[in-house]
Amino acid sequence: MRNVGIIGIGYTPVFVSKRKDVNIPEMISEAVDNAFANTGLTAADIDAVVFGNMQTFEGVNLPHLWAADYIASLGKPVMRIATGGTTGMSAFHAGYYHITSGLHDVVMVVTYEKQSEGDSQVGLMGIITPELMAMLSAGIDVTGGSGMGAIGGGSAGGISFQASSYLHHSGAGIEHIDAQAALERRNAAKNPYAHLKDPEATAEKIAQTPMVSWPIRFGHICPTSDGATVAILASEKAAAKIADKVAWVHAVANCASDATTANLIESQITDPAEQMPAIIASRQAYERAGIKDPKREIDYVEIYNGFAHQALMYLEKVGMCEVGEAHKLQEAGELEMSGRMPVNASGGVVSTNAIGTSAMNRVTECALQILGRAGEHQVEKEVHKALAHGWGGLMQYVTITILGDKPKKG
Amino acid sequence: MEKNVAIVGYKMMNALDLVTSRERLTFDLTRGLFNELGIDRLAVDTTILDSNDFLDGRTISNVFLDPQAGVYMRDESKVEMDGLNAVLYACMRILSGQYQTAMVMALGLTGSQVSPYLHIEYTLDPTYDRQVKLLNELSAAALQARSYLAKYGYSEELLDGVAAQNLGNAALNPYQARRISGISKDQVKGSAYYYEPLRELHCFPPSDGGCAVLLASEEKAKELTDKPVWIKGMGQSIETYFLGERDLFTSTSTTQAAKRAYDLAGVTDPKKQVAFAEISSLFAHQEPLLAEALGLLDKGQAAGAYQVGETAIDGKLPINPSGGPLGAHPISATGLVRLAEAARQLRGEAGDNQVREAGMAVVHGQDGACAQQNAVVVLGI
Amino acid sequence: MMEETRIVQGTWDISTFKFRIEGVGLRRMLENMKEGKLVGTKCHQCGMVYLPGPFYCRKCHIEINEPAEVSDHGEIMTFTIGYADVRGNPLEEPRIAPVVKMDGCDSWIMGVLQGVKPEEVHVGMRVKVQWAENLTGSLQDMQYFVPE
Amino acid sequence: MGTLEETFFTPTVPMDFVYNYRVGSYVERYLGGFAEKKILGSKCPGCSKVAVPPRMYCGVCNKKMEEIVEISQEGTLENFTVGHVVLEKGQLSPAEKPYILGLIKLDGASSLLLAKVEGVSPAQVKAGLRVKAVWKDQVEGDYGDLDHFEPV
Repeated sequence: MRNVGIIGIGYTPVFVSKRKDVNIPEMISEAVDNAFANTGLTAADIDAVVFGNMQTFEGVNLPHLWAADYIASLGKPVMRIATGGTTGMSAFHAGYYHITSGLHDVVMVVTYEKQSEGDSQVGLMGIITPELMAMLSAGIDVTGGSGMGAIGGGSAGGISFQASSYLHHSGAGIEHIDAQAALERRNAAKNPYAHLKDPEATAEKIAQTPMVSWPIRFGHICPTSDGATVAILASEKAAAKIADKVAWVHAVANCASDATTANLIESQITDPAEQMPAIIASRQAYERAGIKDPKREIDYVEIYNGFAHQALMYLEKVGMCEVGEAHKLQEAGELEMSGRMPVNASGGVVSTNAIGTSAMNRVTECALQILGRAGEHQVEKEVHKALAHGWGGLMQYVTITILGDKPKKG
Repeated sequence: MEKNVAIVGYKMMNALDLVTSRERLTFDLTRGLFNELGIDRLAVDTTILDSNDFLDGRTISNVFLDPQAGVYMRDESKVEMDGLNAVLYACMRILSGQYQTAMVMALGLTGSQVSPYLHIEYTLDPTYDRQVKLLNELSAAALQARSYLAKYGYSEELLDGVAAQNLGNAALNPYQARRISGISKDQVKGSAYYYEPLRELHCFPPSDGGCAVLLASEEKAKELTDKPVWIKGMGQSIETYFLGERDLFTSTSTTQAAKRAYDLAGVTDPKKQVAFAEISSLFAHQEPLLAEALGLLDKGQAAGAYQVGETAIDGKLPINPSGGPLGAHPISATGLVRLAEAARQLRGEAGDNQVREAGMAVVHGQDGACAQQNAVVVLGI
Repeated sequence: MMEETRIVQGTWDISTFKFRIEGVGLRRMLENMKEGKLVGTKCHQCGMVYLPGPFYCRKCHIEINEPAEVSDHGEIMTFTIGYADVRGNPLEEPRIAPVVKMDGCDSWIMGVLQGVKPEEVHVGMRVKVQWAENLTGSLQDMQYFVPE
Repeated sequence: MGTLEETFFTPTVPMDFVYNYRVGSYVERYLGGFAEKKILGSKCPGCSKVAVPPRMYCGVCNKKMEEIVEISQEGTLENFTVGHVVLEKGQLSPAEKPYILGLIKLDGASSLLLAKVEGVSPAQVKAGLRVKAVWKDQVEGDYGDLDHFEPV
């Protein structure tokens, strides 16, 4: 297969809760401009564009159509990808296949979300609204007071079931979730593109935030952000001509199971903390990348954690440590930027969440670490290989990308 | 293209109302396809789903379609645009060498569950067009139609002729939704105006439908079928969103997409080399307009070509022998249905719609008001 | 940051949608609940029992429609304790919401647990259904889970 | 499979989902022009095209259009359609009476502006007609200020 590398990255100047000064395509164009400014490339260098976001979050159908003039796409192939929370990485994977297919050499992947324009609770409830209405007619109590199928956990319900099951099976405690949130908000303070930053964050401070639905506290939950991210990918041949430093893609993989929710139409058969898709996709990615011992060979990990416990849970699922070990590594300081297994030096999704970009930023952040361009949030150890993880859908869909500092051999 | 990718099977369903849910339609299409091929879900290496969250009335609408499509603990992604684009992506995945088989499934329940006109409505610029409330799918198409007629001095009779031919073809086709027996030009002309010059029967009908297609590498295709249909070329392009800056009488992006597809397929003279076409013309005027943009008709010669039956099922270059989207337009699936209809012709399975010579086919899909974005696939046997 | 610009509105006209939601499994369960029974759907190929059940088996990818009665006793697989209602307003009493796998069944259902303090609930805890006095074929017939 | 009623629940959702869009500085300036009964466009530094309404990017040149220019309120009807229906929330219904929508090339603009055309009957309207802007009596700096166009 052809080698593919990331040759350029562009973010909007900030990721914040409300961009009041720009409309949707204007905001996206800032990231495109920055990707060009960072690489010296121009629209003429781009063969094709891949575009991703979650359209019900800001209420524009097929927004690449409206944005076409703003993303250097006129006259070019444009592919729109949408897979929920993983959209950003799914779009990145589509960019990868545009090049590995042999059809294109330089592809720009554009992802964004302007969540302030919609109501993210409506967006998320929209996943199941029609089914919920059907269950209402069968007597379900949406206030969660009584009866089967009651929505017990409120808005963080499904996630709290996952966190609760994870704590039970791993032996970790709620204090580890607090500590993880604090660690990432501190990291975020060093990342100019992060949204919620707190250089003074501590587990104790997070533990002061109100309990939403045990074991999930307010301080464990991601914000909703406005922002856009662009990555430019190139074939090895094209990269040699137009890029100075490249983060190489060694493998991509993804896997879907069934939606883990108390949906009485479909019936749930999966533990939301089992995350078999993460196990399957990561093992497939290791095989494709020729990685035999991920714990030794992977230097850096970006986990998609809309909720703080997920950094710990997914580290175990992707095989970076044994089940029940992640919180012990955390206690030993190994997950810090100075540690042996640094995770989410960017601050993670728990600090910044413009949904369409969130899984993409896991990849671009891995790339920045490999390129040594992460600035203040560059980890202490040398990063040769990194793993980016994304999850989406109703906790049932996982994407994995593995990057390296050299082209993949063979 | 560097490697060969084949269509090894297809399954499609269309009706004004399919009396189904999207979950059941997904299951029926994919299970039906697997049964016909004698395989199970594990034989599919990767699946590209294609539906639209706004039309499905759900956020992340693929979430609840994975298991019905057989994607339980399997590889899947989702394209959210016309289904022909999902074929391009599935094809890229096979071309990369990572996968041997790829299924594409698309559906739209835009007959029974949601108004199809909302689709374009929601694509419009919410900071201008959706506030001014003048532009919609039908008014935009009407402006395109008049621009096209005026450019070449055609009369509205051309629209009646194109519609009557398509609806006549659709009436013969069991896979179509709107089947009006004995349809005539006069009947088309007798239907009410929506926006002049477009009348009801010049426009696609609100309809339900879906389609599943299995693609395979050359090696795998030989195991799965003795009637492979080969993907020879593919291309895509987009033009500006702003209608006031487009040449509405043609489709620049279709021409660009076709050039990419023709270059890969080695097509240098489409009028000679292409045997027939399945075009996503949602309105009568779009069929000759797009056929011109695809290089299948000479510019300005459409009226004569339709008059003499050049584009009819038994004509020199049949266009939409299936009846096209005037027979069914399940939004998201329409371009994929065109691909399946073309495969049906190339496999000699098209019954009353069968064209005489089915050598090389052009398939087209579109997105956006007045076909802002277009995809083209070239098929051969 | 430059100056603030105005807001204009748009809608997703979800009220105009005519949804069709699969109802065979749920309707069968409701019908049987009138008699205080829990009836799910079994895959005739792999034996997986879903409650109430979709019309197909995820693993086998075949259509299924075989009724299968399951116990009204089961085990807590995971749980949460809610401190706020769905609108975010604080609750007077914390509410325990377990997800339970009923005996003889492979799928999980969510409900409300009563008769235990929040600190006593744990994964693996055995519970049973507290049925309503008058059974009407509604999801409300199964009022609560209580410890076995 | 049984009948529709036996097989499916057919729930309705009792509300529409609402979005709040920021218009950005270009539309803001366009509407600001309306408050002074002016029509503004943006000029591309690459191809010199003038787009109405103004916007940030010229997709052809991939350049930012930073110059805002005032456009004439008179122009030529280039293309039109006569509407016999109205579409509201995706539902088609007959219009009270036929109405004209025109694509108008304002003098000094490169793009066509879509607007209502009144003061000429649908049977008489022809491309090439010279038209001028008609404002609402009380302009508010909002979309509805530019009410329609009529023959010069």
